[in-house]
Amino acid sequence: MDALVTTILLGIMQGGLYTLVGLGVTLTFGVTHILNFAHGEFITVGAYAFVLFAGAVGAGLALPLALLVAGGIAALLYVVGFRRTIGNHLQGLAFSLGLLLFVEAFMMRTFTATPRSGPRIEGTVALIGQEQMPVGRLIVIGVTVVVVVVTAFAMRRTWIGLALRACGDDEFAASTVGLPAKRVGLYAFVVAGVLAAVAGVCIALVVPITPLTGLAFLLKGFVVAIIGGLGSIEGTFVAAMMLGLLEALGTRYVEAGLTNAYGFVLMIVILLVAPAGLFNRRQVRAG
Amino acid sequence: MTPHLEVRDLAVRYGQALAVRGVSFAIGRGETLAVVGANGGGKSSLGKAVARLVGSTGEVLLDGVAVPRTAVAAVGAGVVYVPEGRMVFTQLSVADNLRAGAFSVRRKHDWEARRATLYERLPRLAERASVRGGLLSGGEQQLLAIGRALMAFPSVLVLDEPSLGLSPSAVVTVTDFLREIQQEYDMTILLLEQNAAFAAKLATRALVLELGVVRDEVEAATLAPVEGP
Amino acid sequence: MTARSGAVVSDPATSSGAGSLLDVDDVSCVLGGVRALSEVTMHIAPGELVGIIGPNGAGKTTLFNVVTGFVPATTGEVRWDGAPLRGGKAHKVARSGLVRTFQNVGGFTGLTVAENLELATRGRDPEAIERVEALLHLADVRDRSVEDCSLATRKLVGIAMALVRTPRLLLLDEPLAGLDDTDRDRVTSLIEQVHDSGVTVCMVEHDIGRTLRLADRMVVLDAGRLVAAGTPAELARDDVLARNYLSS
Amino acid sequence: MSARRTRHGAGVLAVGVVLLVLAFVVPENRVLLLNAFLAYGALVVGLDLLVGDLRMMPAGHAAFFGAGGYATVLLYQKAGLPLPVAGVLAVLIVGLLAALIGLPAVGRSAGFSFAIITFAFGELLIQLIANVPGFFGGSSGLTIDWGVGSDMPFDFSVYRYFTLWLVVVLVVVMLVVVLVRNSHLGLRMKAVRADENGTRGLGFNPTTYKGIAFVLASMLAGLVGVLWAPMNGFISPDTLGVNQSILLLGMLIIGGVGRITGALVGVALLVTLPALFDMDPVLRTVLVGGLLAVVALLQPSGIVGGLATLWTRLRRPKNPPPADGPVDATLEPAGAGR
Amino acid sequence: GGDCVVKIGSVFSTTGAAAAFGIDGQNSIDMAVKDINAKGFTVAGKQCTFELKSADMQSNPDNMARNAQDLITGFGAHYLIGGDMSPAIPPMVTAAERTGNVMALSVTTSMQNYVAPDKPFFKLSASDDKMVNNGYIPAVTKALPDIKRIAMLMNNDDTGRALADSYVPAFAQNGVEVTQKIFFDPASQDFAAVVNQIPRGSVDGIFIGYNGDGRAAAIMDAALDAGLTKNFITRGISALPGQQRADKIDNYAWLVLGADPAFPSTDEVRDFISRYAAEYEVDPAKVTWFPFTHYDYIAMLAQAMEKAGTTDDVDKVAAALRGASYDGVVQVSFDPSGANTSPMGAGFLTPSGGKVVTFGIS
Ligand SMILES: Nc1ncnc2c1ncn2[C@@H]1O[C@H](COP(=O)(O)OP(=O)(O)OP(=O)(O)O)[C@@H](O)[C@H]1O
Ligand SMILES: Nc1ncnc2c1ncn2[C@@H]1O[C@H](COP(=O)(O)OP(=O)(O)OP(=O)(O)O)[C@@H](O)[C@H]1O
Ligand SMILES: [Mg+2]
Ligand SMILES: [Mg+2]
Repeated sequence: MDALVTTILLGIMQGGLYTLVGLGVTLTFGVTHILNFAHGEFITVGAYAFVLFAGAVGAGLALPLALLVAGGIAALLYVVGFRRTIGNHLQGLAFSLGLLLFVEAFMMRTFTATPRSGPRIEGTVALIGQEQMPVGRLIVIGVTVVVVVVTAFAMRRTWIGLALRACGDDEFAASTVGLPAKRVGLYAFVVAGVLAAVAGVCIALVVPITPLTGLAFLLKGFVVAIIGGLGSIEGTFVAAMMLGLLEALGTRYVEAGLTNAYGFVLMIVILLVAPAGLFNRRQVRAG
Repeated sequence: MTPHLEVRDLAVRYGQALAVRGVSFAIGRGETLAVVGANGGGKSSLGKAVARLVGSTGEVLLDGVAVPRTAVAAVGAGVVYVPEGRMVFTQLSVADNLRAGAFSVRRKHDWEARRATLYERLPRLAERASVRGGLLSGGEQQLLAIGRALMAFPSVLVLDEPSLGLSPSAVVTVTDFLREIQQEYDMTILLLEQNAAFAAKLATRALVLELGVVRDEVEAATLAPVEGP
Repeated sequence: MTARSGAVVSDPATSSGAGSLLDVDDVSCVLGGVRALSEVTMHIAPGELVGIIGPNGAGKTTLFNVVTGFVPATTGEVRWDGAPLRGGKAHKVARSGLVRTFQNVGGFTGLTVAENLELATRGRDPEAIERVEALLHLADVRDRSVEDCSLATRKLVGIAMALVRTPRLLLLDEPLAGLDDTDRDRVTSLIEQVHDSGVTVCMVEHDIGRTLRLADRMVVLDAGRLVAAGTPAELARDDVLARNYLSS
Repeated sequence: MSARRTRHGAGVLAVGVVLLVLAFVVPENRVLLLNAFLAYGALVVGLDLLVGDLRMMPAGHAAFFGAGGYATVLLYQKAGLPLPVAGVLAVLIVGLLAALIGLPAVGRSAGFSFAIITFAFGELLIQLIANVPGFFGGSSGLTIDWGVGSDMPFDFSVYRYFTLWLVVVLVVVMLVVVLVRNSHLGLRMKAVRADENGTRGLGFNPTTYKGIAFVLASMLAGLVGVLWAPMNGFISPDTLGVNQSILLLGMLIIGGVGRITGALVGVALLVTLPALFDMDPVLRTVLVGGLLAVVALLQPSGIVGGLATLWTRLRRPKNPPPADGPVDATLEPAGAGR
Repeated sequence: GGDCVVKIGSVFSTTGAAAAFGIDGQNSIDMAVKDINAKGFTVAGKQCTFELKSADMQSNPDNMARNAQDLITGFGAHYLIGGDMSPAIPPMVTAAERTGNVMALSVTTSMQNYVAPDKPFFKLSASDDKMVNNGYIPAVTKALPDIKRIAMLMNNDDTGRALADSYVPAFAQNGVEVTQKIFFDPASQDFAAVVNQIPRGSVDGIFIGYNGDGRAAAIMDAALDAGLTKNFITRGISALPGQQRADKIDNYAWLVLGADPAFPSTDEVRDFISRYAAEYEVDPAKVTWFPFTHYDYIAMLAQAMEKAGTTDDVDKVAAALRGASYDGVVQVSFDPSGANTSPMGAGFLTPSGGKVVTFGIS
């Protein structure tokens, strides 16, 4: 199997991107029980902000600006909208669907469907044999690994992580211990927005982006969040890596025409075996 | 001297229905006041209103100062409600449930010390520290809910039917525990109970709430039924 | 078999045999690493009213969960009406006349009290509904959504839903918890009536006084083990048991 | 309950009569608009069985609509069956598909997973179609050459002829929904929505009821597809896509879940009105999106739900006096209910 | 206004993935209609104007069915033009056929299947077979003699497969071996894993079929990253991806329909681009080749009506279109069977600069 190492690295990179998106999905859903179809727009916004700012002020400054923009928009949307829909998941879903249509049409009108390429990091690194890997993609792998580890640590060990988990568990109980559930939802949205924007920036570094980029990744994010077992960070990570690798290996060695089918097949197979996802430890007892 | 907790003309309304209608009372520091009465009398509504968990009219004063209007701020001010029906965090471990109770506590040292004390007093919880709250038995959950509230260093503890689902031995454990801890932390307790015998064990005075109105105020001791054989 | 307390314990097997309605044979149940039940053996004969008591976390609810198919037994066997039961088919067990209530609040949110009862009877028995409504004084709230009812009312709804289904064996998980004295008396007399009408009843309760008065036979669970079983009088005669489990 | 059923059933039939009259009188250039309303109306009303009654949110409902269309076209065109036979078979095939994919999906998973699994199913169907171009027509879709030049009853155009059938389908769908909702089955579905373990304790298998609703709703969607594909003369994989499914959900939620009128108002608002006013598509998408978002925020029970609340409030004699005033003796104390 | 109004319906994707072409298509027809209406045209003695109604297909061929029906039955159009993606053609043609007396014109590849001497359907560019064999591939192989082995990347759909079937033998005839055909998922965004299938050193160049500029750019980036090749031959893609990567590539070839906005061959083309860009406020550098094709065909349609002496008998107008030619901004023509014979070109970007070579189709 030639190009195996490269293909695996490509799969890991893709898996890293899926993790970032899936984490955001899991996080917002876990805390607010909102199935946010507009989450992908944070990716798009982050990617476009990065590409546009990079053109204006250089890539170094564009990165924090892009994260700021996406995080800010996430906060705004939460405060104006999502906050009010907590407790009624139909309402939250509807609001997010509305946002999705609105933002997408708006982006399409403003930026057109013509793909844009962001700044690219030049150069390749030689791997074993003839294989080589672009530096940009290796950097993306590094960034996603760091971000995922930091997020996982924060969820486990920090005050805010506990707050996020507690509010997702029982909002009323949370308010009895003095936890401002609605504010905690804001943190969840901002964190998810920033994670998505990181993904957006990474995507823009390696492939051209369009206003539809976010939605495509969001759907994968949903898939990995579910395969992993909703609410589980390690589950999301494992599922995302499985999906990324499966797509890369399948595309390379099996059939390139089916890239996007692999994920859905994987999901259906896994859910048949483990209905609640790989790492779901959410249990309820009868009685 | 101003009472520690004072409630004036409190009313709670759900849509068309009034659950609490103009209730007033005062509790001194370190005292336990029981509110007893039949089911649906409005005890829980009263308790939630005091802890600012439902909207209400009238006044709730702590040391003469109005308790802030939001639940979060009320916890910060020291008024903590233990919900009826064991609303523990089902997906968090017992340890995290307790930790979560201390959200309003700034210093790590403080809450860690208190959690250690609680583990000592309630070894049952210590044994189960890493188990998820939702998997505990009913009575264990009740203990956890009380423990969690204590983590917030309350000065007023609003206990909503703590005896619910407790076995006789657990009732003894809980009453003893609450008595000690009340002394130790100098807490004021508002006890909402329909189990009069239990109320009699903890409280000195009791209000009888019926259809949202205070019908009577009695010595708690008179609530206790004559001990059976 | 002897109980750890060394108490006088009637042999659980005495009431077993061909006529037994429910047999729990040497059942253990490990849940999330916790041994919630260990080697429990008990039998319920038709027409009995069995009271199960024991401290919190003793495994009482778990026993119900195993018997009704919500949780599979780790080892041991449960036989319902002579036929072995396996876990996972809770709805089938329920349909065969083994009816239970839940320890937590009853009734389905979004449905009115009347709709809940209609649901429980599968729409077949309006008279039963009227009868139970009258007995539990639920008629006034029949058109109220259960989530707007107080906790006690919801508990009553849960019990009413079990009763209207004409069970063969009725398992009640803490039917009195959360009720005031008036309601406790009402529910107690209702249970008595149901029992008198020929239904076998098994109830978990912490209200020891009322349980002792109601039950033909008592079972004491502690830490997952069956520590004693016998008539209320037998249990009360044993000082250790009485002190540990019966005094309030 | 049965009185309500009769009342609602009569309402549905009345609507059917009005639509039938419309089918004869709308001007030729509005026939397609009416057809779109009828078809989407039937889709959304059927979808409400899942969303309104069970709070299950399929993000792939359009897949069954498309599957119905594809099956019809294939059976008619490739197998040479007469259209009515092809249609009936198609609905059965859709039911089978729904049972195959749906039962594992509804049985065990939470709402979120259900949404995504159904969505994945739709995407897989699209992949299947795209990768077997010889049989399914690939991404270019299939054309159906039925109706060109043949004589229609009442001198109708092909499109107007289909209007009649679509009216029938919509009425059938509405009747099914009314019957289910006002039956004991409907009650059980509501109970499942509230507490699955609880229904198990009552002897009902929640999976069964979710499965029934899912298969039923999917078959209703398939039924619409049976007519839609020949009416259009064409069907392509995009009929099955997630965008279409999202749009269906959007219409339902804007209009208001749990009510037939809600579903129809949603369709009128999102499908009929923009076409009637010939709105710029981008503007329309922006408006639809914005409207959906705003309605979701301000009126979570949808437009019709909001109107209904308003109506009951208006019919009530008076607003209650403020609680801080003297307690009004006429006001019912909360506990008096029992 | 005149005493006769000819209704034209246009269906393009002004939103969605195909919007880059769709917007140009719609704008250029709008411009053509305005320009023609300013003077009017005479049919059977009557002064005629066009009335245009445009619909947005939103890059979803499923909308075409509704759009086309709406334009025909609702608006009353006898002429339908547009369909910027191959799958949109079947529903467009079906709607036209059902109603009868409706002419359909589209530039799209699959329109080829409906062109016949007795049908009012016209493809607005030459058939791929002809232009491949007679023009483009010979021109490319001649201009890039060092490219002997190529890998072909195509969408995994009917059009992609059909195109591969006509391009592979054409390359072979001109001495170029297609070592690998890869059909990829049309929804792919990242092509690194796809190009990984091509062993390094096995090819001199990559052929990219009809994927839109963005897709082509992504494929080129991936191939460059993998160090596969610096030579790219494209079809259905503009000069832009090549221009944007000019410093990283060696050779880039693209197919030119009508004229190329980046390398205008005549003053007419230059004027047209600046007028078009100003009128519709678009960046002249981003104009596609759609405007040339579509603008001229509207005028040609008017010319055919004048010749046929009717505006609403589309069979007669179709007869007049067959064998007709028109000299507008560019040259357009049909042969007597209705097949398109407009001249086309091949564009080349080489280290020494860019050029367009035109060739006729016959
Ligand atoms: N959220 C609510 N909406 C409408 N009515 C409510 C709500 N909560 C409580 N009520 C009603 O208010 C009245 C008082 O309820 P509350 O729960 O305060 O009583 P309680 O004394 O605590 O009863 P219990 O002993 O059963 O817990 C009851 O009639 C109940 O139905
Ligand atoms: N699903 C589960 N997973 C893990 N542990 C469980 C589970 N269900 C029950 N347990 C544990 O098993 C023990 C017995 O629980 P059970 O609910 O049967 O007690 P109980 O006798 O009903 O107590 P109570 O009177 O407090 O309701 C408890 O320690 C509980 O934590
Ligand atoms: Mg209460
Ligand atoms: Mg229990």
